[in-house]
Amino acid sequence: MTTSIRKIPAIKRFLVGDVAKRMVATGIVILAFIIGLNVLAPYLTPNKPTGARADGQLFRPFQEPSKDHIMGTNDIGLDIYTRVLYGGRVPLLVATFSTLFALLLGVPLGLLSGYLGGFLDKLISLIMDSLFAFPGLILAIAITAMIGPSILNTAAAIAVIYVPVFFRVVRSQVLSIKELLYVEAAKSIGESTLSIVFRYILPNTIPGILVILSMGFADAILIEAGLSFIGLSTVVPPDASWGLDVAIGRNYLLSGSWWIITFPGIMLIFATLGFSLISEGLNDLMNPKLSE
Amino acid sequence: MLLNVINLKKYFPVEKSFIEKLITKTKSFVHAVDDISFSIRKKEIFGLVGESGCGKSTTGRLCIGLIEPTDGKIFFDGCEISSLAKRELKKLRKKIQMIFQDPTASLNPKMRIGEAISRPLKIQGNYSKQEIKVEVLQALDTVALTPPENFYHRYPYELSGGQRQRAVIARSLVLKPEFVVADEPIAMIDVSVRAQIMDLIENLRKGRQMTFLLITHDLASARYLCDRIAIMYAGKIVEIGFKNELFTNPQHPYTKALLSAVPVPDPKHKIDRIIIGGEVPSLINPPKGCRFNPRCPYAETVCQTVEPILDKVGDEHYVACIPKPFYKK
Amino acid sequence: MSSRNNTHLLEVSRLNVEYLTKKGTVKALRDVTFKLDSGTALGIVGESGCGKSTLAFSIIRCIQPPGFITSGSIFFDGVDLLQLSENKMRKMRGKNISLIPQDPMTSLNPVMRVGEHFMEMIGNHEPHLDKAERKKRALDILEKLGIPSERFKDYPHQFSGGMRQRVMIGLALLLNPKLVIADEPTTSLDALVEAQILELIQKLTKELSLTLILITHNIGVVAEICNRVIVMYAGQIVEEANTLQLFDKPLHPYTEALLASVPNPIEEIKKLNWIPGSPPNLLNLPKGCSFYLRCRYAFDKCRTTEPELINLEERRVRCFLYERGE
Amino acid sequence: MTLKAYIITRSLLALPMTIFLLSVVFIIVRILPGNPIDLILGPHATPEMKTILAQRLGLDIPIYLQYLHYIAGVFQGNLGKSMHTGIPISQEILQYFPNTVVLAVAAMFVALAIGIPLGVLASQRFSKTEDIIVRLFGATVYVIPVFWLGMILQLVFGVYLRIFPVAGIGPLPSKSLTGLYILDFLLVGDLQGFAKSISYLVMPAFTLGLIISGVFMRLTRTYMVETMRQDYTVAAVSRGLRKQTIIYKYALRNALLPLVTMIGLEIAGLLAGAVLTEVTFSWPGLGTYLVSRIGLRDYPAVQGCIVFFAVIVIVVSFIVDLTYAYLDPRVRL
Repeated sequence: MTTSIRKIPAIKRFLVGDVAKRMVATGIVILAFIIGLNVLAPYLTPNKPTGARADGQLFRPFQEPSKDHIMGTNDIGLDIYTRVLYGGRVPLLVATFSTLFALLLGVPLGLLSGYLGGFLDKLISLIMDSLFAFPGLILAIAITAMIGPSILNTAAAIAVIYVPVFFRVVRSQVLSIKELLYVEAAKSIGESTLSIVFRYILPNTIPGILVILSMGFADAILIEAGLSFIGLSTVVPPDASWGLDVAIGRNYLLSGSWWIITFPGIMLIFATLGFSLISEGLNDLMNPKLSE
Repeated sequence: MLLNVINLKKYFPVEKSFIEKLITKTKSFVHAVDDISFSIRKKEIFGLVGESGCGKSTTGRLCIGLIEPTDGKIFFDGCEISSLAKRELKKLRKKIQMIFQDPTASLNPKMRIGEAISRPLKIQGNYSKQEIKVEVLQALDTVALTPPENFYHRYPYELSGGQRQRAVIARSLVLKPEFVVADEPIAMIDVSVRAQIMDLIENLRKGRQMTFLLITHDLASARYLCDRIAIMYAGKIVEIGFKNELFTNPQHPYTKALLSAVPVPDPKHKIDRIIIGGEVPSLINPPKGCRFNPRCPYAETVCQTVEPILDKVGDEHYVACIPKPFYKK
Repeated sequence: MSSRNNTHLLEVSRLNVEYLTKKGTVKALRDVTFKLDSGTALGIVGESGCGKSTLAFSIIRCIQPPGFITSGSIFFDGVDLLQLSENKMRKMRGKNISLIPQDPMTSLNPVMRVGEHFMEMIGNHEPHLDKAERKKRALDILEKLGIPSERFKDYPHQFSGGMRQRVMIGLALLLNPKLVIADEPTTSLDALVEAQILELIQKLTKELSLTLILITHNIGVVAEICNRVIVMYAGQIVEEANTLQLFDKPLHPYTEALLASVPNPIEEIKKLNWIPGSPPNLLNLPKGCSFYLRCRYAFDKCRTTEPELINLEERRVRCFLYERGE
Repeated sequence: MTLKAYIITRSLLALPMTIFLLSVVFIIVRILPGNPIDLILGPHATPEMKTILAQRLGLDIPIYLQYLHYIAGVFQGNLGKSMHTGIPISQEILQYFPNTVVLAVAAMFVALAIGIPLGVLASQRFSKTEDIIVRLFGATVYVIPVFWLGMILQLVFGVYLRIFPVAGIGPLPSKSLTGLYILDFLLVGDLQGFAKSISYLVMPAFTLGLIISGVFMRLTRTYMVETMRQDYTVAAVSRGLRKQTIIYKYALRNALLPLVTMIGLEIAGLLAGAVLTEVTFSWPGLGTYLVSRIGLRDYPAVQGCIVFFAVIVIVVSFIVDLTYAYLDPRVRL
């Protein structure tokens, strides 16, 4: 016999509905771990990422993971574990700069365009939509190929991709918030345009901005790695960067040196996963329709 | 007369895509408010009643200068609202305020109640921090959000619907205005606390000598609260009168139908209902002549061509209907 | 399969529904018990959040997670709906019990033609009928509702609100169900259209001798259409009576206060009452009577003990004021 | 708005979009710091060499004239000549592009085949274990660098298990009829060649498709959760319709409308991913072409390639918008 009566178990009552929060928390833990590794790298390994052991000698290249080198050594005899620890600095820096650039440009434009409307809005939107439609990586490739890769240059190239993302999200939120009654109420008590934008609209777009911000971090790390992969690396060997190390490893793939690409790749995934979990969780938290 | 509205019109342009603009030269408009006139006395609660989309909320927004009229004039205490410069309009806000339908939506979710209520004072300037706090607490007290200190630091989501609406009213009171436009102040509130909001409005009128324009679709509460009522249909006022006259001796077929459509909370009362077919017409191309003529059971041919104007039929009782079937009887 | 013989069309007993939310468990329905005879038009009134819509959806077993029916039984025509398999229950919906939803504007599939909704419904429940017969039945009901047959091929967005609600009523009545539940059927409509629809519902109820459950917050609508009323407060039935009795002499302090707080459009009212405070938080119900804090008759016992529904002649009330011997 | 008006509006919008994107490419190539002449010739070039190269590249005339020549050229389908091979760039692109189309279409197929069913599954098991697993899977595939996944697959299935070829596109058909080699195999009737070329296609298409599928999974889930809660779906449940009818005819059909738009936007992601995938698998497509020309400092070719991508994106998004308009009766009218 079937029944549609459900006893709700106590454990379910206890656990209900915090999937989103747990996603954000997991993301933060992963990130803290990754950033911790990068900051504490000098204390976690006796070796240097670019050169050598304490005595200045290189290791034997192409060593499989072993007790001495838990992640093996690479083509020129550097310890991969050490490089993995240090290799996040460049992508994280590039990601930070690029999302900051994009945020500083995209958010004000979105606010302006969305709130003022009219021809200006149409024009900016057209430009931003065109940029948005363009494959981001290819745009970044074009820009870095022309201006040459460096931390700031690469960050700027990636920022160009993300400006329209911030713009679109902020603008669409402004458009919907602008129609809300509390904005009209603010007008009715005589609030100035500036005050409406900054007191009533901007604070309510912040959750949306945070979602894009963390997604932007994840994407920036991936794009930086992608640029490294096709030879537009931000740093040159022997400096360490996860993307670059994966790119180098590609040359030794057929000989089966799996460890050269595997470990930096996993670190890349972990770092981006941290950001994307935060973004996904925040998105749920702000969208009550999707959470129970 | 505190407020005089004369031949007020508001047409909203219909948003068109770029290509439609190319194809058709003619611009089309939503005739939201189409040539209405009325006046409100000091200390009066004036009701503007109609179905959704009849233009009553637009009228309310026009009356506080939130949007500009397409044509016509609004005089408040002798000065014309629509001709005011921004700075003068800001001064006028001290005297005119508005309450909106949805209390939840009319409070910024990221702003504490105290801050929200203090904004009108801060915008006007000339108040010290101390004064502002005193005024805000006093306003909270007036709307019975007591003890006021408890509510000062709360966020809107921590309040119930009725409490939020009282906070909104407090915000509109803090400058001690003379005139308040209340746009469906009880529509989104639980039945059991509606009367509380209505009593609050009534007490403000008595105690503070305030004047209200009450916009509502609910005839029963309009009858409870208002002194005079104007009935709107499709952008036009079809009938104005004192509430008892209007409810006991309605003249316009629309008023009559509207009154008979209200469900009466009394099972012994048997309604002789006038069932009107069809639905409210599009205001982009409103019907020629009387706007109600396609649905009106008493329509004559003349109604299809001649636009009726408000005609005096009794003591301050005006109706815009050509055949006047009930009056003649 | 449990079944028993009785004369009631619907017999709900001790129905409990809970919603699991992040903040805790919301007790949406608490021990809801009532019987409904064939041919009755029952009104269920209460303010928003009192559980009246939850009750409607529980009867057709359409409570979506995070809501759960945690205990109780719903006997319909002698069969406990809560013990049916999902497939058997599905066949009951629309055929034996149907629902008229609240907002007709959003209740039709926007990418399907209006006629398709009817054809699909018949095809689903009476697959033996061929296409011509299906169409005939659909057009029959459209005619009854005053919808021109040429509109069969239109999409929902081409219909006005009133027309859409007619369509929803048509879908609900298409298969001659024994019980129709109307969940605030006119709340989202304008006054004159509301009058049309109420008239239509009244007419059809009589013509087809339907059993109707009408869920509404509008006391006037109940007074007009229903012959029996249940008043709900905070997930419980607080009073049940014949309509005339209830309006004549409300027993529960909440009913009394509620009726006194509603303005009557046909008479001049000097003073309305209002109930202080607001309904209790269903996450954290107070001990004792849930109306205690707002009640003007409350005494000590109300604070500590929860009152049961007391059977009086022909009516029931959940209040200590009516306990026998006190 | 009628569909016709919509089409016209949309096509008129495509023009400024194209011009804007072309301008962006121009700015990147000609105006940003980093002079191609210096980049090509290196630090030790003499002024004479620079002048000659500037003439060859058409960089010796005023910048606005360069811009006009460039725009006019693009609209005539003239993207200049490769510095490396001397062949017109448009000709080179058309030689590589069909291979990218094959990869992109196959990857899109994989992405939809994985993403939509899993998204529907997650929405039906909302907040339950299956849902959480699908979401984590979606979040993870989204963040895997596509080239890294490709290399891992190459290692496992190519180097160790030897199930699929490690890289390359495989043999080409004897005759080129449509340009799309995979169709040509079928047209020629060479089934063996067809099977062989499929075995080369599997890994790159799966790699790219899996990465893209995360987005579809997530969107399908989101839209389905929304449409499952819409009044029309609840009303359909209350009418006792079959579960399959409700899921597919009510929820999914309505969820597909916004999904079509997102598919259009994902074309950009697909092309970007295709560049990296092609490089990883040495797939002779446009991405490989672009990357190799960057390495060779063949700037006219790089510019032409990017212009071509821009045009493709605009054309595809145009088609997708029309599909949306066609599918939604509210737009169709």
